[in-house]
Amino acid sequence: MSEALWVEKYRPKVLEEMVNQEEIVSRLKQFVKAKAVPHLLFAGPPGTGKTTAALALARELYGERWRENVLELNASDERGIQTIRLRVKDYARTMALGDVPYKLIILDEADNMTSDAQQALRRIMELYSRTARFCLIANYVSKIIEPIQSRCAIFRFQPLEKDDIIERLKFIAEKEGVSVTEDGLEAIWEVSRGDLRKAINTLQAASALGTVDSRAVYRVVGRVTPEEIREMLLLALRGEFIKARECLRDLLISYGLSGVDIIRMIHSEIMNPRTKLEIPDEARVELADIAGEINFRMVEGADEEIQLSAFLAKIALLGRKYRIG
Amino acid sequence: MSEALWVEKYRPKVLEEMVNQEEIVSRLKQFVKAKAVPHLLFAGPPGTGKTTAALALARELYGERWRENVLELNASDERGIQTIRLRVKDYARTMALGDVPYKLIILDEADNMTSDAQQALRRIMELYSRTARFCLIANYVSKIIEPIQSRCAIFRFQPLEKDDIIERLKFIAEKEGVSVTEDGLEAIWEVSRGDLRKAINTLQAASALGTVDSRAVYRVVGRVTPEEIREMLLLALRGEFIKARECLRDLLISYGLSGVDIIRMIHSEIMNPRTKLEIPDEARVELADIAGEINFRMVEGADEEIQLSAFLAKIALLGRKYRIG
Amino acid sequence: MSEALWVEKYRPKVLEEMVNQEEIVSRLKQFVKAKAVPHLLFAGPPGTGKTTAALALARELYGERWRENVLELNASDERGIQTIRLRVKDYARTMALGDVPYKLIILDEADNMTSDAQQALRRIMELYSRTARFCLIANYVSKIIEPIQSRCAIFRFQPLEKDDIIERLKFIAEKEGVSVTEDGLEAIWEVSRGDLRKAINTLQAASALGTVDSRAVYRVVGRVTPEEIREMLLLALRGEFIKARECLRDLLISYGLSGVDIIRMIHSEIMNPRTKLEIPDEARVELADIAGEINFRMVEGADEEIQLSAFLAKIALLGRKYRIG
Amino acid sequence: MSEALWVEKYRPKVLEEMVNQEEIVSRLKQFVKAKAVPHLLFAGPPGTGKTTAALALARELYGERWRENVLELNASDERGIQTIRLRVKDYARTMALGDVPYKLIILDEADNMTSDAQQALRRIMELYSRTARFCLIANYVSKIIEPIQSRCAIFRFQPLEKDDIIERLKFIAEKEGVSVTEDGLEAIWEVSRGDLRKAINTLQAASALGTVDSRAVYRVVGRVTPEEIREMLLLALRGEFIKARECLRDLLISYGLSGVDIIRMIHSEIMNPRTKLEIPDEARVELADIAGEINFRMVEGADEEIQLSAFLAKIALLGRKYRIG
Amino acid sequence: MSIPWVEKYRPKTLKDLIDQEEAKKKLISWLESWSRGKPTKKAVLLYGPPGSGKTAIVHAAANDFDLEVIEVNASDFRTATALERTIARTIRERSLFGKRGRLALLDEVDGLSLHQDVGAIDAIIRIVENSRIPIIMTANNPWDPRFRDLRNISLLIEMKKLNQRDVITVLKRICLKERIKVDTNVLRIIARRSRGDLRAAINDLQAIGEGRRSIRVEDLDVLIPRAAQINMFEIVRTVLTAKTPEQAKSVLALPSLDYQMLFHWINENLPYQYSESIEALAAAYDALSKADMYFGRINRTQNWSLLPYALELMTAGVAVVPGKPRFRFVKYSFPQKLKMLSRMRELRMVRDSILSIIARKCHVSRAVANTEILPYIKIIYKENPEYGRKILKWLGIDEKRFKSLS
Repeated sequence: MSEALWVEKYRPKVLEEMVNQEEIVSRLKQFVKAKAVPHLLFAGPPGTGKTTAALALARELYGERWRENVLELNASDERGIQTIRLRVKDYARTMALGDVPYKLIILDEADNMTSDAQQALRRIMELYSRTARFCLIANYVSKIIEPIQSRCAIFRFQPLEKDDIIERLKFIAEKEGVSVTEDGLEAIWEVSRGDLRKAINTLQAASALGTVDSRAVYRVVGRVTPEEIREMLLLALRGEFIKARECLRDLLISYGLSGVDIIRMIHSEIMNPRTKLEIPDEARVELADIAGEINFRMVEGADEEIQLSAFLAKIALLGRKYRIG
Repeated sequence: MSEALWVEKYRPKVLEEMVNQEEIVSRLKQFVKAKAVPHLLFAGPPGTGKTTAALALARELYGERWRENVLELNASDERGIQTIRLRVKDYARTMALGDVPYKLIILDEADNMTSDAQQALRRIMELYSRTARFCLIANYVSKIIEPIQSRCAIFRFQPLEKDDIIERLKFIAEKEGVSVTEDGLEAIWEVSRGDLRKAINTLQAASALGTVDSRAVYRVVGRVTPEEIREMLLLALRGEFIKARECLRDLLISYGLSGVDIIRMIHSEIMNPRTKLEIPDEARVELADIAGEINFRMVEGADEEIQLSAFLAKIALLGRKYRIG
Repeated sequence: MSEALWVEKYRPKVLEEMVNQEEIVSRLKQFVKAKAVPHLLFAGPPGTGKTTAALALARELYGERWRENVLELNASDERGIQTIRLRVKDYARTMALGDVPYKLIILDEADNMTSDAQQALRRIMELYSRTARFCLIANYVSKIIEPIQSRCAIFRFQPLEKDDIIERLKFIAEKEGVSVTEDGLEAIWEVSRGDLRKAINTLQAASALGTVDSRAVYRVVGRVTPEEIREMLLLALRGEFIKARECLRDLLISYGLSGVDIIRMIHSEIMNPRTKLEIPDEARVELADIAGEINFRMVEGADEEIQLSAFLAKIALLGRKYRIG
Repeated sequence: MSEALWVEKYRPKVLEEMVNQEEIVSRLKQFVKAKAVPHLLFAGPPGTGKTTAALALARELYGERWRENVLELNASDERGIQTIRLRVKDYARTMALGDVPYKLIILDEADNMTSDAQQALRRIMELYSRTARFCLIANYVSKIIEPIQSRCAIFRFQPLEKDDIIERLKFIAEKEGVSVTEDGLEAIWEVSRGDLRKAINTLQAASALGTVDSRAVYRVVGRVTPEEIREMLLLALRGEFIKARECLRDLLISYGLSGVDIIRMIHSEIMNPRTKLEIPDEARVELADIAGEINFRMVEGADEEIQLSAFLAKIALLGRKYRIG
Repeated sequence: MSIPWVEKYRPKTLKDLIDQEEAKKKLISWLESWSRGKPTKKAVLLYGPPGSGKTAIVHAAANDFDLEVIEVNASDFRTATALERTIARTIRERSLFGKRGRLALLDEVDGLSLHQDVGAIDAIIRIVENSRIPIIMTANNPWDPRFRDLRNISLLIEMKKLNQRDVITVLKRICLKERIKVDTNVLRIIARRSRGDLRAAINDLQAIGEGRRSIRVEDLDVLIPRAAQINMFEIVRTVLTAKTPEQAKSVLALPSLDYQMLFHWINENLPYQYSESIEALAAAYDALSKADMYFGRINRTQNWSLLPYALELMTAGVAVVPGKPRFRFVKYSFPQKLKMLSRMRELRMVRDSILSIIARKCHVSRAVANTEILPYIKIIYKENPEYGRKILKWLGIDEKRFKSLS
């Protein structure tokens, strides 16, 4: 197994290689062919290939000299718009090298910028429109201010399908000589959903423990197994409040999880259509409602232990109402 | 279809051309005629023609030489009052060119200034009242401090009527050779309400996909169609909680929406008097209450997945209460 | 109608002319007579004549030479600790011109000074009491640090009586040749309460629209009339939620109000004992809490539309709880 | 029995001595050997040796001169990130003494920092990366922002196993000449779980009472929580609000407990199976639920006493419902 | 002729200064110890509420002891360098005026600006250490944590609030000199409103007396009583026994009402008035708790538009609750919390210093030291004092301070 980060090692170098974003790829290739790239806005959930696409585009556009013609910035990194302004200014001042008359500026996490900063960005985009093209990368289009949206060609990246992800994982595992079980792949899919980067990272981390099975996967992502969560929930529902609380403490301590993590896991257990948690749908609904309330309180800074106990208490009240256990 | 931004291309050049703000236009024309312009405050929602009116006024006032006599500042651009002070000072120092004895300073988004900055602005307005007139543009009058309000003639811009907007859109579509369907126009109105700028931008963006019908419109604004929202709401109301959750997840992923976006759409579906969602008014009331709570939690940074589940859960509880489905 | 600000034009120049603050005027006149002025703190709500009194006192004290002997610093001037230690101290230290052996330093809006700056002032008031007297002007005594309070005679400016204000308005209207109706005067009183400055400003602004009647008044102050608010509240309380929502939307648009504005107006209407809403006291108190919650959410950046619907929804739920309508 | 606190006296001085964290120890020793230490993040529950490991690492790295090369900070004690920045700046400015070219900065309780402060911290880490290495200590990895995580080598500390803890306790007891019974050791394990610090503290306190048997241990544990907590709960449940409030004030003032401390103690009192509180399980559950709500309000509010008084009032209601006392 | 009366009637010698016998005695004996050359502390920290005569006593004493006063106050720049330039130089120089000596007055140290007067406290400490002349500092509130080091190097002398009788005595004396006829009632009201602040009382007297030959009670109407001189007992009663939201809210219209003070008062007395109904008590506390949430939000966001809601909830919200007990007369008390403020501060300081020692020694935060370590030490000390003492010694904690914790 190699030392490098697999996400980097197996990042597609050319547009063609990208996993399952055919429509996007074909539109981008047309730009390359015409050497006419507008400002771009790549939007979509994490791990769907936005950055990969931007880099591949750069490579195809500039060929060998791509590094000299591309500036990569991370919007949430750079302290404020001032830095961006300066760096872009410095960069866009000089002429592009080669036969494409403009440089490419890739701005990651653009939706993390305040709207004031985005306003300023928009001015910058206008100011340097002759010598530079921007490729903005964001999770949500709606968090990009309209004037920028209307200046960009927008590309929406979809989360990858289960099959595509599993196929890619198998490909990498084979190349790296890692043995993976079917339930290991299932588990990786379960924890990463359509996020390919997360999937690959999990594969790499789990492979350090030996064969990649579901246990190894849950271990490396620091996630409690669904069984443990179910057990605790059932104890609380049956009114065995104090025992449920002990159980919760064990989870918190032995897995080193934060309260928000636990709530998230409980939530995904409640929401899992294939869960083995046998409770009436009505109870499930109310559980989801309570989880929302407690999650909010924690976000506001309330004490995690107290809130988790309150959560279990509410579950116990629920259990009584639906006569569970 | 031309390349330029249509909002700019079709921005009225003279007051007369403005869409449906007769009263305002007639008052402004009197100022122009008398060459006596007081300080002005243009207030109203986005896309109702405030900036257009300011620029048209400038053109009519100064004629050919309007560019030399007008300074356009954007409050959210220029960081802080210091810059404004300096630029205004520099600018107002020199004499106006032509037969109008003062220059015009257009200050956009004036309600984004802090009240301290506004206090300073007020001094500037007094200091240069001989050589300059200010035209402040704001969304809300109430965010402009009183001493400034009382020094300005206030003009309130109303959102445009449906007919006016649709007529304008048809005019542009024809000029640009774009084909638009009736339901496409309806949909543009639906997403832009009285905001003409947004309407035109949407038209331009949707026209890139071919004929502008409602599907294209909802597609470019990244908005779920009302039918899809209704379907999900009904599932939740009928207690098919897990299915509703899956449905929601699909919407989020395939449209690349954020949680706040989807809440907003659900809200506008609930509030739409012409909606086909058949639920008692009492239930509608509670839904609105819940949407407010969940929207707030998300703004505070709570987990979107959990909060959306909680939202659906509350809807399901509501469905049970009112025996829907 | 003259162009100047009427509040300035009609500001009394001598103590005698002041509107209805006889007691204070007679006390100040005695100071003038004895040429013995203590340090003063004028406290009271806006528009009750505090600044007018300070300036009139200065004029009567120094006669022609008043400008040379008075230093006026107001909120828009720099009044940090630096200024106090340098500028104010220097001024207080030098000899007065003319036959009054001390100068007068007027600090407007002294309750907006930082406590650092106030601290720096304390000892100056004592050390240079031979060459300078201070007149501090404040809305709230409690924002003046105790050691300064202790060094001043504090005069209480009462809000003006309705009759006094109306009489003054009539006087000005006549001078300016403006026609005012009785209900126009009533409305100005309603929106300005004891604040004469606001009353005059309102008169001036409304007069720009023609005859000053109540519609014109509410229009220029951008305030919804109490009737309109009541109507909307009643609709909501009776459960006619969608209608109430439409009504609210109209108010927002036609008055150009922000969400927070309207919440604040509704709140003050609810708590107004003269309002004709027939709801139990407990419900009114609950409404205050609801208004506060929604206001807070908006301040935190939650969506205005959604929150306003939630507000009406909560009112409707309240109506249901207390069986109103 | 020695005079020192045993937790300090028996804190391992070298990595080798650490109780049962072999994997962590071996990785750290490699860093020491190569004199190449990256930024570190030690995460895990309390009492698992995080601080011990950091200090031992420092000793092995710098030898005799370790004190001069190590800066220990506690994020919860320092007033904000500014102070931290200053202290780090002052410290990192001077060259490291000895043959390791950088200093070590240990930042304990790093997960108590807001995410804004953590962003600033990350910058500090970058700024001084030549001259300083950071060792961050936290309970939860997930509360450390990702950009910091990705700059650190992460070490997860597991709670200690029962055998390890008991062995360590026996070792100390023998050294100190304290007699301990088997059930005493059991009891200590029971109350401390994987927290070695708590275990040793309990051992030392119990030994002050004589032989360490389970009675002595539970006596100590019962008194770690002030008696006033139980008394306050009982008084409140009996409706003796004013007396309960006296207790509360005592806890806040004389014990210097924070509001969250008090709720946490109430909690463990409610949850403790051995508690002397005779209340039905249902009441216990409801109490936990209310505690959650109050904890939330405390976070939002300004005055802990008010919130806790409101809590006591609610408890009194509960007492009446379940006819307690 | 135009000197303010507070200046005109400022005491010239200690003899003229009314009351404050204890402060006078302490100050005299400290100044005498200087003339013997052996002061125990080089500085005095003179503290007390505004108008209790802090500056006056210093000037009077300087006069009696024939000392020249070098003064630095809040109107001077007081950065470390500025202090170095002014005071630090003069404390080493000889007097120019041939007087016997000098006295440095660092007036209003509570007016030190955090931003402008950088390094001032450390500079003052250095100055005191190097001084060869007496140094007196004044402050209204010496308990601010940032003055901890100043307190340690100084002799603390308290100036008490004057009682009403003394204030009246002084006012009478002035009226006599100014030839104003005045009813004792008027003086009593002025004295009561001044709350022991003599300067305020004299200012009020001048404000209504200047140029008059006689004063009536009505003449006082133009003046605003200084902050919080309203009778809180009455206000709280109005709120707690109100029948409508308007009655309860009416107190908010009072000029210069200190709503934070009112909040404490309501919290203190609510349980007494509502003791008969747990339901009403819980509902009222719920309202208080909500009001407190608004206060917290205002503190955090500095959005003062939320204030009206907080004020309404703490008045109307508390007054209008279900199951409210019928009116009965209940004796109210001053908020315990405020009464105990200084004791709480001392306790907190002691606790903090002990926790800091433990925190340093055991590599934990003070909060963890308080809940995870201190309780065990307490148990050991209680059960086995001898052993406990040894541990305290090992930690370096003073036993007396430790015992004062509880």
